[in-house]
Amino acid sequence: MNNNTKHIAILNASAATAPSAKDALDTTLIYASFEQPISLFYQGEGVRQLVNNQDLTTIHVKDFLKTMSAFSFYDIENIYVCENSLKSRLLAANFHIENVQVLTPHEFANKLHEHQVILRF
Amino acid sequence: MNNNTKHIAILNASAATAPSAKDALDTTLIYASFEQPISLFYQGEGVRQLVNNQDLTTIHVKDFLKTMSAFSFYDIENIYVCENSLKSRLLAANFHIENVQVLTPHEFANKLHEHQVILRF
Amino acid sequence: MKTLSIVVTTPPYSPLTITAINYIKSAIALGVSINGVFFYQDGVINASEHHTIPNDEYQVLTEWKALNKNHNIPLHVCVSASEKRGLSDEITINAQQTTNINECFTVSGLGELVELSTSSKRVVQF
Amino acid sequence: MKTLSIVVTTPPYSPLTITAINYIKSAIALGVSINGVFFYQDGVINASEHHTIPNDEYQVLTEWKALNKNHNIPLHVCVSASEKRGLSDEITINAQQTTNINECFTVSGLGELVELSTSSKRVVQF
Amino acid sequence: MKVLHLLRTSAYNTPDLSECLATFQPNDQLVLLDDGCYNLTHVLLNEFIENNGAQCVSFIKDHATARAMETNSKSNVNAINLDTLVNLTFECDSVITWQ
Amino acid sequence: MKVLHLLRTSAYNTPDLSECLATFQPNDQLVLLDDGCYNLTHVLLNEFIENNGAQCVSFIKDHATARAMETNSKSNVNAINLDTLVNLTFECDSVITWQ
Repeated sequence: MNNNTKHIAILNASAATAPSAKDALDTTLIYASFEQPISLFYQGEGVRQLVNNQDLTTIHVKDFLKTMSAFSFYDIENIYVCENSLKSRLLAANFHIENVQVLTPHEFANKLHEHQVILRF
Repeated sequence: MNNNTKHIAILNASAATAPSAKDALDTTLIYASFEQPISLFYQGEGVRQLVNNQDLTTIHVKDFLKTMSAFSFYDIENIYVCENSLKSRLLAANFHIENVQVLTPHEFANKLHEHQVILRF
Repeated sequence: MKTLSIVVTTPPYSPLTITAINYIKSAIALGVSINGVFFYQDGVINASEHHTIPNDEYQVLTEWKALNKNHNIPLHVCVSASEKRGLSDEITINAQQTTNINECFTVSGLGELVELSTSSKRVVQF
Repeated sequence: MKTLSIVVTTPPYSPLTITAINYIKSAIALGVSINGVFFYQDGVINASEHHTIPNDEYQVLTEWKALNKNHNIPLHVCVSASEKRGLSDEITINAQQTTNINECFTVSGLGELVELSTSSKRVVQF
Repeated sequence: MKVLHLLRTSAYNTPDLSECLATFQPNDQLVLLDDGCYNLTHVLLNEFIENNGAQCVSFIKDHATARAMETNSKSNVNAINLDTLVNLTFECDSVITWQ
Repeated sequence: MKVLHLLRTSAYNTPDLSECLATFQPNDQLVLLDDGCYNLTHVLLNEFIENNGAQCVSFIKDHATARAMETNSKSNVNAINLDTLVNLTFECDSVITWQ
């Protein structure tokens, strides 16, 4: 690994039930395990990944959302969610993980612009 | 092949550039070659398949739209397009094939309801 | 007699495919006769002999095999959709003819979809 | 020195993949150094040894091979995404170990994506 | 003829709900399955229910529970299971899957 | 930091354009490629251009021609090729692909 540290953003655009949500999570954990500074952004249907009281086992899908509780272990502390995406879906800021920051679209865009590598799933 | 003839509808929902547009066309031609009464419906982004002056070869994609000129050879005469889908895309009723009937959403729904098997691509 | 054919267009790693399987199981339990399942588009990946799903996840291929073996449901994979995705029952590896499609699946043309459509009371696309 | 890594998530039968290839060719012509291409999600199907595209259509695999051989661009396919889609360099057919991934592609973990991200000036996802 | 509409996507992501409703006729049935359950709180569906009543709309209970949508929704749409969906398949004359 | 936004989908089909514009900042660049060219006549993009000017928006000429969109569009957005896109990639600081 070379020393050129980058600020990485994973922009989550898919509901928890989409295969790409799991792909985004796997990617996040790999960057974190290589000690790259990584931030998570949830926008659009992506905000549904954070919603409390989901139970994917009801549809025979492994509950990979539980893995997100390991974010603090991996020092993933920058977790941002777009307030407008929550509001337009009538979702309360009631999440199954801690330390999620609800941002206005303007703040959300500002934070996103601090990153050199942005992958969207 | 059993004798139980069905009225088949292929509901086209994808632009010409989507792989599913080709899948829809292949399916259409197979039903037609087995002499099943088949109707084509174009709605939403699907209406773009009918737009004149496209040239997929510009993006190195084989121009499968040309095959649609064979519809009359296959006796495919029921070709319907949703007027609202055209209008909301600012598209004129200027098509690269003949005999396309522009229908209001109500007429479009009526026609669709005359079919026993409806596949959407 | 209620007869049904199913078109599956979703890959094995999608929850949408689990829904299709559960729907078929419900139909069987209710006495519906399933004339066949036609795999098209990304649905053909279900037939791959080599796709692997972690042990603690829903085993889609096992379920399809059981539907084929225990309930005699024909599983047709579209030949052209398969070839686009690297699946074939006529591949050559080390000068030997072999297949990478599971034996419970039959490689068929789109004509089979026509046959299923005309022979069944209902066709449901998943 | 302009360095670039590319992430490809679209399958060989999508025009989106042709765009990615043409973008890479433009970059090379402009003197950009391509550190690698990482195939993820449906992008891994590009690496399938057996996927077939009709002769009169754009030959995606041929293009990827040429980029690898003529320009030494490493082509990494994600191992977990591959296995989900039936692609592996460790499959057993008739008691023989074999592969269904084209030899121009390297089976890699997601760690390779991290390496490419940090070693390149820009990462572009297709 | 009576059409059974199966909606499997979220109207926040695709035009499927809107295209489905454009073809809906009075005797038809709409069933929300998979991500279609996210539409339980969508304005388009709620307007439709206000105008047409809730009796022609159902959702798969397990699919909504998995997505924490059952409790989020306030509409009095029918919760059904897959057995009921199979029966609906034969009560209607044809099926359109919006996905 | 200056972001290059690559939009590859039609706003008639996905929320990508709308989510992209929500994150757009004054120095950013937006390039329409592939089905993103369909947005050349979309109301969301045209409102954006009215408010922000056309100089921060481009489209890939071949991709628009293939879709018969070059002639359909009346906006004075820049037609570019992939060489220009490669240059933009390095003139901006990062890239987001909306697809």
